[in-house]
Amino acid sequence: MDNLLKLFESMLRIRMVEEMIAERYSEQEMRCPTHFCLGQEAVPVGVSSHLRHTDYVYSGHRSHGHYLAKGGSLKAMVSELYGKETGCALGRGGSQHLNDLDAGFIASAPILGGTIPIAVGSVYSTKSNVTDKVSVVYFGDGATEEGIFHEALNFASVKKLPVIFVCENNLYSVHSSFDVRQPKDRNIADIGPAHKIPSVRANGNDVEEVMKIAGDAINRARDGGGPSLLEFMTYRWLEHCGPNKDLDLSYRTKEEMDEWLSKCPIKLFETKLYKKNILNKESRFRIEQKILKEINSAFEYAKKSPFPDPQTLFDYTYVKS
Amino acid sequence: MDNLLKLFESMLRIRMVEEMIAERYSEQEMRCPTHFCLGQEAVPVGVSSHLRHTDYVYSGHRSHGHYLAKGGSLKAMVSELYGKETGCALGRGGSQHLNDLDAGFIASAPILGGTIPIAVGSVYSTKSNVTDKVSVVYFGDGATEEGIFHEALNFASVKKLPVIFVCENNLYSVHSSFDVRQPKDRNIADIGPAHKIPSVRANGNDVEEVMKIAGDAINRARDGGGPSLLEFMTYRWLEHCGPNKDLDLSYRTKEEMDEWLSKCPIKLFETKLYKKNILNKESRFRIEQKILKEINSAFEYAKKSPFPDPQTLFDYTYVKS
Amino acid sequence: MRKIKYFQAIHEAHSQSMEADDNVIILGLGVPGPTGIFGTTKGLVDKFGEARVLDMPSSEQGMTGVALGMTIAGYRPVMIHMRVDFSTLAMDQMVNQVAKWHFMYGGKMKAPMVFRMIIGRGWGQGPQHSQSLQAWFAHIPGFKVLMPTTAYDAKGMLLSAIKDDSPVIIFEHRWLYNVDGIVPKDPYEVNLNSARVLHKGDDITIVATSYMVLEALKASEILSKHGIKPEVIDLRSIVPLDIDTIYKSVKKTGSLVVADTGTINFGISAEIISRLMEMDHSVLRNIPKRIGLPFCPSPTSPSLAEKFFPRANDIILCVCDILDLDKNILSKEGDKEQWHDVPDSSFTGPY
Amino acid sequence: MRKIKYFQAIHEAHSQSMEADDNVIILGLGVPGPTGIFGTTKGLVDKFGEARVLDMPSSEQGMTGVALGMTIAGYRPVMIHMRVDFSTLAMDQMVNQVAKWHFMYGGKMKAPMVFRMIIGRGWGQGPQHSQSLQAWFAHIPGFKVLMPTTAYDAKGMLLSAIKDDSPVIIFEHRWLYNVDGIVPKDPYEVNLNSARVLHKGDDITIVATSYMVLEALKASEILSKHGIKPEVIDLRSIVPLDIDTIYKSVKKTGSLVVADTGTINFGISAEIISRLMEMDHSVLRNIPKRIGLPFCPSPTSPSLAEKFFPRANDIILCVCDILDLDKNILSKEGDKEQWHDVPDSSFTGPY
Ligand SMILES: Cc1ncc(C[n+]2csc(CCOP(=O)(O)OP(=O)(O)O)c2C)c(N)n1
Ligand SMILES: Cc1ncc(C[n+]2csc(CCOP(=O)(O)OP(=O)(O)O)c2C)c(N)n1
Ligand SMILES: [Mg+2]
Ligand SMILES: [Mg+2]
Repeated sequence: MDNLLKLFESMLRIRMVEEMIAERYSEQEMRCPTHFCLGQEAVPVGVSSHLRHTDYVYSGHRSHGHYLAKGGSLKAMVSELYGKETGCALGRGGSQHLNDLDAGFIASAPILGGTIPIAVGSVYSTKSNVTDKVSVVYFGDGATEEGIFHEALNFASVKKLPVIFVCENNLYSVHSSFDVRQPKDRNIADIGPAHKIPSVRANGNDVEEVMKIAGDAINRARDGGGPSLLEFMTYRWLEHCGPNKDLDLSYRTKEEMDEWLSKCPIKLFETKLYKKNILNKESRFRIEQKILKEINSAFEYAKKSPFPDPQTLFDYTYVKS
Repeated sequence: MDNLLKLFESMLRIRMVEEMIAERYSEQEMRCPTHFCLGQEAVPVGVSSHLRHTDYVYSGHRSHGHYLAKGGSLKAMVSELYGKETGCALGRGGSQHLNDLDAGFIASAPILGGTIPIAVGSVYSTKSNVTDKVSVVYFGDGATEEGIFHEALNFASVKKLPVIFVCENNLYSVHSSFDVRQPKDRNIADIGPAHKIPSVRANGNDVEEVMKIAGDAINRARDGGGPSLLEFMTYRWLEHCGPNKDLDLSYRTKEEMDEWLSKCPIKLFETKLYKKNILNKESRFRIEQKILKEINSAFEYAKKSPFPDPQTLFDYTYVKS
Repeated sequence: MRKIKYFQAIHEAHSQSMEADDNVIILGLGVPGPTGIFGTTKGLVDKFGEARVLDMPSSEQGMTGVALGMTIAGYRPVMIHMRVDFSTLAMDQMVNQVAKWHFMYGGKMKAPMVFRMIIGRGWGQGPQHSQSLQAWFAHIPGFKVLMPTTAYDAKGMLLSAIKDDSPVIIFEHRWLYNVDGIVPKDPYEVNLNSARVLHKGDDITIVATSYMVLEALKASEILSKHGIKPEVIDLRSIVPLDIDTIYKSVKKTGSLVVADTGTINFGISAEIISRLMEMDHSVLRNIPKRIGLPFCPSPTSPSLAEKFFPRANDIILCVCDILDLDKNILSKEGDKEQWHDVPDSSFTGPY
Repeated sequence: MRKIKYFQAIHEAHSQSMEADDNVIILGLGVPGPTGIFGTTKGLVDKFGEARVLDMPSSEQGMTGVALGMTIAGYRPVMIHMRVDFSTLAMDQMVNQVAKWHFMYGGKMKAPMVFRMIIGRGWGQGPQHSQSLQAWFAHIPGFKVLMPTTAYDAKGMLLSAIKDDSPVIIFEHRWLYNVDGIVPKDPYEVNLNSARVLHKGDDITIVATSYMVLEALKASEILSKHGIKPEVIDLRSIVPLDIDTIYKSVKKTGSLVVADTGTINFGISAEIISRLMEMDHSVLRNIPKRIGLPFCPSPTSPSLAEKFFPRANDIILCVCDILDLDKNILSKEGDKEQWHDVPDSSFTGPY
């Protein structure tokens, strides 16, 4: 399949998975806090297009897209949301604790900034011939306010580790706008150079732009060029946590929302693909049907999977020797 | 007295106090970890030349010079080192916990970076007409590796608070050289712009240069221009903690030490003053004698002061209501 | 006798303390925002302005230091962590600076600060979002540590805490926010050093904290129906600890269950039992029992969480064990509900 | 029977573990430096290189995360904090990530890490540099917490800890570094779950941790001269806690003193007493006593520190109280020394 088509399919798949979760969330059977990434699909897809199974990916609370784009198992993710034994974290973690080692998706965790240094350490090597494995860590604009982010950048730079720091700047941290938290006119990308790390700010809703910029950074990392910091501007469509719209909270305006809705990363790319004759209504429909089938079967699988046996509560507190 | 002469006297006083502490330290009666600032006298003196009693100063573990330059009581400091009731922290804190509210020296504390955000918060105001009080916080190059430093810069910038962040970069953190801790070619001053904070790197052994640069920053802060980050290059002559030389540890070279000894901030300035006929051997001698007298009387006072009564151990755990 | 909800009581305390003293300020991520920390700070920004009802960056460590700095400028900051777990990022500032601030400068500095920390349970909050670390703060000299259960105490203790010149940590349980209680409209203070006997009884003493008090009351109701009369004590404050009230009760009943929201091991119940022993090693006529979180991280799946978080039945079970009673007393009500991870059916998650 | 010092025993464990397994690495500020963490890591960098004996920035939080990340690359990092107080900056990573790492991904991840934390006392270390926070780590499910007292255990426990697939925290007391002990040259492991009876006796049980074990032995010697036979138990590991060994002893003696290096309130001694009560509420025939740091920050002045840090005499005093003995037993030796803030006269401060 055409590479661009793959990008499209990957974005659409994330979109459709999120929509299905949102639809079923109100059934109150996925009983864990869930942060949706609708509107932000282009970043992980663009980045992942350069990643191998053996590369590492890390994320925070809003991690579904990062996990799926890296090839994390959909069944295991949906099962995890349902708190089932077949979940990727055996039901222990929920939406905010995804993990698929086969896919190289190592860990997501909700404490802000928490996985950033972990991503850095995981590509440390005591051998002089550094592996060409790269490590990608996604985080939001809010997470960059945590000191640990700066500590991680500093060490990655000292050791020139192959880490790509990917900030999805969606302008908000929960309901707090950027300017009450950070200097109004600062780019998060500006923080890179302070640590001698090459940085770029770019449009996070244009999957091709993301792909290009991420590709440069990833290739440089593989070549021993060290870390990069990428800031992608994007926008969250739904409420901070949960499946609903939230314009009624009026911490952001309808105009702003409409503007960003019109910059839908999938629609933008779709239009391009139509124009280039890479996609048409019919092939799009086929892709959609294929994805839908996969999603339905994942949900079915998750719903009929058993809950963890309460007797296993203490398992994994300590490693059994 | 001539302003330049005052600077000289202030530097010489710090030097002589430190030398006396170093001399008497081996008597084992000042029983607390003590970090000497010999070789680094120009920074606090240059900065303090612009400060009023009502301005605030904060510091870390190596704080004698900062305290004395701001006008902190010598008697209270020496008594504190001796663990006496008459100490500035009533013997509770020791060398690393200086405080003289009358002089506007608010607090030093040894946890790296710990006082940086405190300095920031102390000039926050809920009134629209911001006070023209400024807050200065001193810290070393090592402390800038703590995330809290970056968090404090960010908030100070968001609120445009009148804080001067003063980094004394002496190239080492204990025995670890800069390049194992931070990107080799980074200036700490580079971190300012990432937070939209004006920054300068300068020679920390030239008291006039320090004075000029600090003056600009302090005046801007008073005028509502917000925070500044100043990085002053300097060098510690003695061991990290304690009164001895430490070339035997060979984490730094004799060449490096000699080079910096030749850049002695006091000698450099003294030579200038001689040339300008502001100082001569005789007036220098008089200044020295005056200082020595003050120091001797401070030590006498401290030594004959009583220890805190053990019965008061629990005092100040909670504020008595 | 006006009844309002726990979260409203907190809101009222905030509002009244800010009216009474211009130096009181509140800060925390989302404090001035549209949901206002579960309603407890909602709208305050309109009344008191953005300078006193402050949003902040997600910089828990740095902002704790900033708040401590504000006390130097004369302010009395109330800092809010939406989950106590987030305070682990601020532990250096809290423990090394705030707690010791008065002591380490020989009484010359003061840190009149309040930290509101929200604890919770259930609905998949999971390992990083459902800890209950009161034992940590209680272990550090310098802090007062409160756990108000009733709306009355939520208001009165917050008002007392804000007036206190020492740093005070208040733990609020998410499942208490919607519970009603009688709350006087005028400002009032609550003594920060007294446990409260909520229910008199001679057979066994149940000491509980925060939300576990409600479970203890449920257990007590069921036990009462079967002729067992527990004495239920709402601990209210962990530091200082009102051991005398507990001792008096245990002296009478000879039996003790302590039910806390935190991890049992090395938790606050151990301190209570030890203090009793130090006062009188023979005060217990039966073995004591501790109820709290078992020794594993908090699981997300409801099937595991149900076993992880203790409820009234667990208290009843302990009482039966201690007093050697027939376990048929156990309430069957709980079993009728499909999910055990919500306080009541109005709760639709996740926060 | 070779005798070496405690710090040398640690050094040997480091060296042998790194020889045996290429994936073992050490990191911490100054680890490869000229003084090498009180000699415990000195020279290792020459043998194993800078990539395995790592200096680091003063970024305790971030570097803990980095070290956790290293486990993903297959390494087994040993992280060193020159003072436990510095770990408060890393509390989020330690508690929210490291401790829960295995659990929160359903067993798919492991965190085979060791944290060496140095505790101490005296010589004006003061409020921010003399805490002893074992109770905190013991309260968090996921950690093993060790406090080796002897050189033998210092080596064996470090070797065991490095081989363990769960995160292990080791507290080392500064005043133990120069104490000699019999230490086999070959590598060996120590069971991480057993308290050790160091001195048999029938009259009272003294359970102690780390440096307080030495004080307990001193006390025991003096008491023995007066016909009192204490049983001295070196706790060695806080989590897991070997309560059976303690119970057996207390069952015999009926009396208990627990002497810990940490703050008494809400500390580890409370857990020990509570567990005994839960096993057998009448095992104590006298009130138990807890020895540790009183409830205030650590003062710097020697006059206050002398009262703050407990010594053998405080243990003797407690034993006299419990057993209703004449306090003339008290050792007068201590009083001959001018300063009480050093382990012995060779110590010339400050660290
Ligand atoms: C240390 C910490 N503090 C606070 C929170 C609560 N919290 C969860 S998500 C979030 C918003 C983060 O914003 P951002 O990083 O921009 O990510 P976004 O939600 O916008 O994707 C906050 C504050 C947390 N999880 N961890
Ligand atoms: C959080 C923390 N980590 C480690 C230490 C130990 N420590 C004390 S001073 C020091 C060196 C700091 O170097 P720098 O900031 O450059 O100051 P300098 O000593 O060079 O003046 C270190 C690491 C500490 N005090 N606090
Ligand atoms: Mg965001
Ligand atoms: Mg330095």
